[in-house]
Amino acid sequence: MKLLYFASVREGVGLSSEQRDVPEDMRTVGDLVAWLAGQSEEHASVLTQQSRLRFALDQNMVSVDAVLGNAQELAIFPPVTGG
Amino acid sequence: MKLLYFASVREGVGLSSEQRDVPEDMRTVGDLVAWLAGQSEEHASVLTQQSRLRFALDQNMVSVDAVLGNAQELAIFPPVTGG
Amino acid sequence: MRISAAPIQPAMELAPLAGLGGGALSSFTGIVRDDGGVAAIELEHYPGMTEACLSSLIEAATERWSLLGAIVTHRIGIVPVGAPVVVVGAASLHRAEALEATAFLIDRLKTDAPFWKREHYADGTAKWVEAKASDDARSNRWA
Amino acid sequence: MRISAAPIQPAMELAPLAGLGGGALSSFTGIVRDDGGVAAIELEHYPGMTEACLSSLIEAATERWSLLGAIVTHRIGIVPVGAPVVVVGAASLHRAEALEATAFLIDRLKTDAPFWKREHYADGTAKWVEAKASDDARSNRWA
Repeated sequence: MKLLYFASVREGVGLSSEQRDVPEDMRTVGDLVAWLAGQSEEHASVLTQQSRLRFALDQNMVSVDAVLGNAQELAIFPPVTGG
Repeated sequence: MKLLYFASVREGVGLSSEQRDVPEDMRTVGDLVAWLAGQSEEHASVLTQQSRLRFALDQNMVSVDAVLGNAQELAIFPPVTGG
Repeated sequence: MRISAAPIQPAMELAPLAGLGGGALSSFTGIVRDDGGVAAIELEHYPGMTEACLSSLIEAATERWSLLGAIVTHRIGIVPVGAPVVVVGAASLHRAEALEATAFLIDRLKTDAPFWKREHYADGTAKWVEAKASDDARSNRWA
Repeated sequence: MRISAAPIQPAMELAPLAGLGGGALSSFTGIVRDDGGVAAIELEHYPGMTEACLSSLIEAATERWSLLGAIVTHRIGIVPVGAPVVVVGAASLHRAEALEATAFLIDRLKTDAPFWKREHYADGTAKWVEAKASDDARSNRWA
């Protein structure tokens, strides 16, 4: 699965994107983010507090309990601040 | 007293302004407009239906029952349509 | 506040609001509508009262919202279809104030400022525009 | 809908809305605020999703109000204090629609569009801007 990181999340993880094979038993966005947080100290530094994060699945904003299904792309970022 | 007419009222009266000595017993705007309506056929043609008119006394919008007091200038016109 | 017998350019009227250090600039431009054969409108006004009225609208907006500045510019005379009749604008630190003040200024101008519009048609006839009850309703929202 | 890495001029972005035959053109411009030593902001975005999101905001506005047209233009990259970050505009026959659609577009853009702002200070430091709860509240008014 393609993972994208933006703004402070990108800086914390130290990557703007990565491709990862995701375990079969990951059902929701929250499951996947919790698993990602265990992949490195850098991931943990910004992915642990899920309530401070926002998510887009295949470029649509979703909540943390959204089902991954066949999505190809998950983006993880802080609340948006455009305009 | 100086009387000013605008838009369709100006066209009906046939004057944009006139100076008139006003009888002492005119108390309100409505009294004065009723008296003016009796001054000529042209005045009558547009000043009879007071509910279709709007008024400014010394350049402040007022209602038909406003007291004339020492005002120097009365403007009579249809509802405004700027913007 | 400006009353102009010459064509107005919204961007030029709004330019002074852009440099006030605020984060928000809101504006409304009223344009002569191509409405059933109208070729141009003609705007009559009440000199003296018009200026006082527009100034007091800006003052009222500035008292009601925290604004860095506000402008109202209104055409008089003959204005062809497609040309601006009025430009109102407001600048503020945050957007809510500028957006609301802009709506207030144009809504109140429509019912309070002594302007009268006559439509000139392509066939040479002309007709005074009637005031709309919906304008009174919108203006009264701010009372 | 346009995302621009180069400076934007509100009047040029709004020009296409002025010629649609409507009587009302409303707009909002967001400007980089001179806020406690900020020299510039830097805007990051999510390419692809940003364009889709802004297009769907315009579509939502057009379904909700009777509009002749609407535009959203947003800067990315480094934007200095005093320069426009975003311009939204709406054109309609009558003013209520353009005014409301403009407020809707900027309120929703603030909470829905994937942009992130970093403030750069005169002393060389930088800080990510925090989202505001008041933006969520304003956006939810349109739900």
